[in-house]
Amino acid sequence: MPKVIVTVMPKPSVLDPQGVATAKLMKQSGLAGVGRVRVGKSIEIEFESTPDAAKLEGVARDLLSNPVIEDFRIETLP
Amino acid sequence: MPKVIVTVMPKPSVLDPQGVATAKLMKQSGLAGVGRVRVGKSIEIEFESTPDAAKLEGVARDLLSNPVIEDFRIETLP
Amino acid sequence: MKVGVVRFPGSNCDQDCVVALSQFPGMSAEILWHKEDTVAGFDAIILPGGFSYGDYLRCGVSARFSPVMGAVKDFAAAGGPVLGVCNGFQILCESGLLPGALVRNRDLRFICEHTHLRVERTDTPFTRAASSGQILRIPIAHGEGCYFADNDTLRDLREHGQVLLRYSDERGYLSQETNPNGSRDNIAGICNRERNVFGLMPHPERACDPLLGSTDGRVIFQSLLS
Amino acid sequence: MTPEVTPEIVAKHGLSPEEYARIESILGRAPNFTELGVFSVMWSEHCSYKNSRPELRKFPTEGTRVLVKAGEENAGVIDIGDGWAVAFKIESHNHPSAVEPFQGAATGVGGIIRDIFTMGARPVFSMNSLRFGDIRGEEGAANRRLFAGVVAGIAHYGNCIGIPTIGGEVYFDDSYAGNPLVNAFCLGILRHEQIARGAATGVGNPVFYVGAETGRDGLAGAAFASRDLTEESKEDRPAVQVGDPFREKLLLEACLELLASGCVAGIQDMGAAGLTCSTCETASRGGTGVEIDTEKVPKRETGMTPYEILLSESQERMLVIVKKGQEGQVKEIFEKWDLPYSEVGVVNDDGLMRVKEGGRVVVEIPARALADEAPVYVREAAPKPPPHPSDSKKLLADIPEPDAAGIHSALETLLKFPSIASKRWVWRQYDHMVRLGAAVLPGSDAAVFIVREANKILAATTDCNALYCRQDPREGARIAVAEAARNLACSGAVPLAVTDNLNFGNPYRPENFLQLREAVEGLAEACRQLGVPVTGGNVSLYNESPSGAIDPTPTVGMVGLIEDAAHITTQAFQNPGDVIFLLGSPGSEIGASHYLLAVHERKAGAPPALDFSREMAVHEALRTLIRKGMVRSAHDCSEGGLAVALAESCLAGPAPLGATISLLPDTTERTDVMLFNESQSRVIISVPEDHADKVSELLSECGIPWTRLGTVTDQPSLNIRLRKDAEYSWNTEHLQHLWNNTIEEIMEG
Ligand SMILES: Nc1ncnc2c1ncn2[C@@H]1O[C@H](COP(=O)(O)OP(=O)(O)O)[C@@H](O)[C@H]1O
Ligand SMILES: [Mg+2]
Repeated sequence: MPKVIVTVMPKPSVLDPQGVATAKLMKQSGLAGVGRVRVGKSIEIEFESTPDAAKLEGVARDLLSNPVIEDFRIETLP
Repeated sequence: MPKVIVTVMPKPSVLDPQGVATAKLMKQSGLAGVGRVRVGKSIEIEFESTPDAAKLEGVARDLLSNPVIEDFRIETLP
Repeated sequence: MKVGVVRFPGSNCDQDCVVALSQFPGMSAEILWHKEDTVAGFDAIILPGGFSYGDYLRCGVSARFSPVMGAVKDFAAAGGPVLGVCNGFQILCESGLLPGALVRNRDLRFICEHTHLRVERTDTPFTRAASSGQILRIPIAHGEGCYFADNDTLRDLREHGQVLLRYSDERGYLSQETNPNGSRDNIAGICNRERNVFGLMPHPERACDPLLGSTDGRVIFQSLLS
Repeated sequence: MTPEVTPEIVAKHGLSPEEYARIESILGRAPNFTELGVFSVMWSEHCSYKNSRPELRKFPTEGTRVLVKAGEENAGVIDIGDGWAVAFKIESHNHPSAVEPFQGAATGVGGIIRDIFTMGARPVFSMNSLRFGDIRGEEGAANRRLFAGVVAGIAHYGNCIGIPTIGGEVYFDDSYAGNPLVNAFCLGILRHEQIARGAATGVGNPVFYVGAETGRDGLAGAAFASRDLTEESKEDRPAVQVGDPFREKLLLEACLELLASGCVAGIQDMGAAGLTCSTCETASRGGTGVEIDTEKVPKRETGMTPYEILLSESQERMLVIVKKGQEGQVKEIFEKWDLPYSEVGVVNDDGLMRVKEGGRVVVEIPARALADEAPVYVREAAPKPPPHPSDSKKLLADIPEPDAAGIHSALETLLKFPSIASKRWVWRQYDHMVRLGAAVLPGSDAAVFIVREANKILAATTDCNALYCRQDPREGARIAVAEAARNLACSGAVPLAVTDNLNFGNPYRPENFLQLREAVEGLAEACRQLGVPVTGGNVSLYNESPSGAIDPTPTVGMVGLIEDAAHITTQAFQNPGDVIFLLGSPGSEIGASHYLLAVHERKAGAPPALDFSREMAVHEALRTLIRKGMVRSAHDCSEGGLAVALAESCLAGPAPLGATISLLPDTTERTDVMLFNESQSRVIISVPEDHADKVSELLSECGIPWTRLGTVTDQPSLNIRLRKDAEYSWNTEHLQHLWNNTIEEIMEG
């Protein structure tokens, strides 16, 4: 069964208050060296059959993310 | 500059209504073969220095995820 | 009785709690700033609703680093009554003062509406003025109020009588239809084993004035007083 | 290196050659690239109202209660007695919401909230007026996504910041497909002496920046809002900003604390056109100059140019002019609330907006020229088209009079028409109960809110029937004001003042400009007639999608005062046995009705005609009865006419009640016209049985037509008898299900 992970992240220039807050929390909990943090979504999809790559790409771009403010990447696990 | 990605996913025993809704939307948009979908968080951390592995693990377990409801995995990018 | 209502950055029901509490003779309420590291002088503490620290990453998680929470933990450990409403309940779970967690509502949407609650236990400082099985009409307003705990924890909660409120219909029946957010076991509010820390998602402070359609929330504060 | 200013660059900034020439004459030289950017945003439609300003002057703005007039500050301020005042305003965020519905709507809410607390007022509630394309069926998918995203965005921002969203309106019509309208309203409360000014006064006073760090987001959104939405708009996409309601909550608390401290000489939010707008506007209002240094501006990205910094529309930022010597106290407050801040400049007396990058001057422009001397155009209006027919008989000539089954299904069709169906799915997502003020929950004619700190009860509503405006913008606008006042009267309130949001198409098309002009004149006349001043508002033009301009939508927000909690009235029937009256005449105008739209799929005919003296007499009669404690419920007849109004009064309670109605006219009117006409100035009330005779007597004294319609029953059945041979009956439990669940089923199905 193929498994796909689509990761959706805020674009670099877009405000990510969640990332900023998370960086602060990590520092507060005593972890040294934390720089910039961004928080996005990880979407794990199990497929019953190998998905059509072009269609998957389309769905990731238009449905799973909003290209106005987010980037995405697709990873296919064996 | 080392970069770490912590992926936080809902535990299998926890309901994931967002995953269910996402699966439905993906099917509606005509993508064939979509099975189970889970939605979690992807946290990308840039470090200014190599982080202490044990400490990072602790932070991922207690802060970035809530062990009652979530699992996590850590990936270090070169 | 002097009640401290904690104001975290992002709290937004703090003032409402003060307004509601000040209607009770014998009760006075004061705002407690999150940077305070003591709660000395207070007889009870309320963690109010809102979005503490923006509720980023997870609801209620950031409060664990606030100075006041250290003091609240000590206060609770010494047996002082602590009431967490909505975001306050989330904070209590994230800080380990109550078991379980609150996750996204079943239908993924924020819900603001009146609900009916069945009082399950009256042997606590928060419900002793109620009668067992009493039905309260109190509103909820949350996006992440679905109570989750694993099976062992749930069994534990039941065995020790820690479930204080369940979402029901107006006659006290429980079903998935009367469960607004998908909480396990229709749980709306629980206490710790020592019974002095109570968290609930509904807002009793919004049900204290007849002009707002219900005064059923008063019984919670009345209990604290008696 | 900044680009050279070429004619292409000028055109890209949306400035005409004439405007460019004017810039050169103001400066006495050519502008540099950064200055060009500054002019382009300040002279955009969104900031300068260059195409609408002459029209806006037609509004009545004076009134005994007016403390701050329209146009003077960020929002008007109205006295509500005992030293208390309200500041309120409505503002659009249509274009950003079209490309990113969640963030677009959220930042729209954030922007209007800032406008209110900039006035020194504590925001106490919000409303919103929304328009989307049809959400039904497969073709509705894109509109559903916009609708869901906008509602979630409004909910996210409002719920998080803790300002209840207590009302609004939502309509669905294909003219808004791809160009939704998102108009956000906010009201705040303040003491008279707390009114804050957006003026840079006191030469030598330091200028502080406080709030979120500046990023490249939302670059030149004001210019973006001043263009048509076309396929190319996709390239404008980075113009969408992401909001942080948590930051805004801190900013709100800090600013109110700051204003209370007495350290502030002037304060201005950074909304459209960001730092540019706030610096030149404060200087212009103060009759001073302001100098700032972009190197001192807190930034969240590296390598930003002065151009980018000045034009950024990053959210949750304020400009504060501090009284010299009190900087320490100000810093303490910012630090208490964990807000980034920086002293970025100083007030001086040269009348210039001067921007430096370190030592280098990058912008030097007379502030007044930028803020107040934008070009003003009187656009060409098309000649008025002939009016649409108003005769119901003609309009229905090719539609046979429905039989009983047809009438039965027509009411069902209307109740589940998305624009009429209950909006519970929407307001359930809004925290409407925070602040302990919502004395009337969403879903009645007007929202009613207890302002505890002032011990006052306010009522508020937003209204606009754009179908009326499409058929006759002037009459439609008059009706929007009348309907808003009627909704307030139904809740027991007396209207205080109006804010308006003019949503129209591209003003360069004469037929669109005609609509704008007609609507403004209609609004102005209605406000004069009803004696309510306009305290401010917003203009959104260029609302067009590939299929053409939207239906003209001059949204009216109106606020009223309820003298006594005992006067609070809702639309739901309360008690079986109560007697139902109709205030106003039975009516007969079917033009531009929702009956024609929903049942017969026609946008046809002239809207009903409004008679102001009748309208006001009905409101007065209603308020008289309410003050005497005789009214259990009141609901106006609007879309769908009498039948829909009666049904809604049956359905609005938790469990539906029934009603038995007989309306036996001496006319030969068609049954569909009797039930569904939308003649104006009509209200349905229910009164306790033992007051019924007294109510009849009082109504006769008021000199308005009225009819005793029937009684409220405890049976779940709405029975209407029009003639011996025309009796209809609906199960109200079934109607309630349709009305309550239609939108939810469309959205979640
Ligand atoms: N439709 C309108 N009716 C009345 N006044 C308006 C209208 N549109 C804008 N105004 C007024 O013009 C002034 C400038 O508005 P605006 O540019 O929207 O303010 P802001 O700078 O807060 O965006 C405000 O005082 C506003 O109330
Ligand atoms: Mg403004």
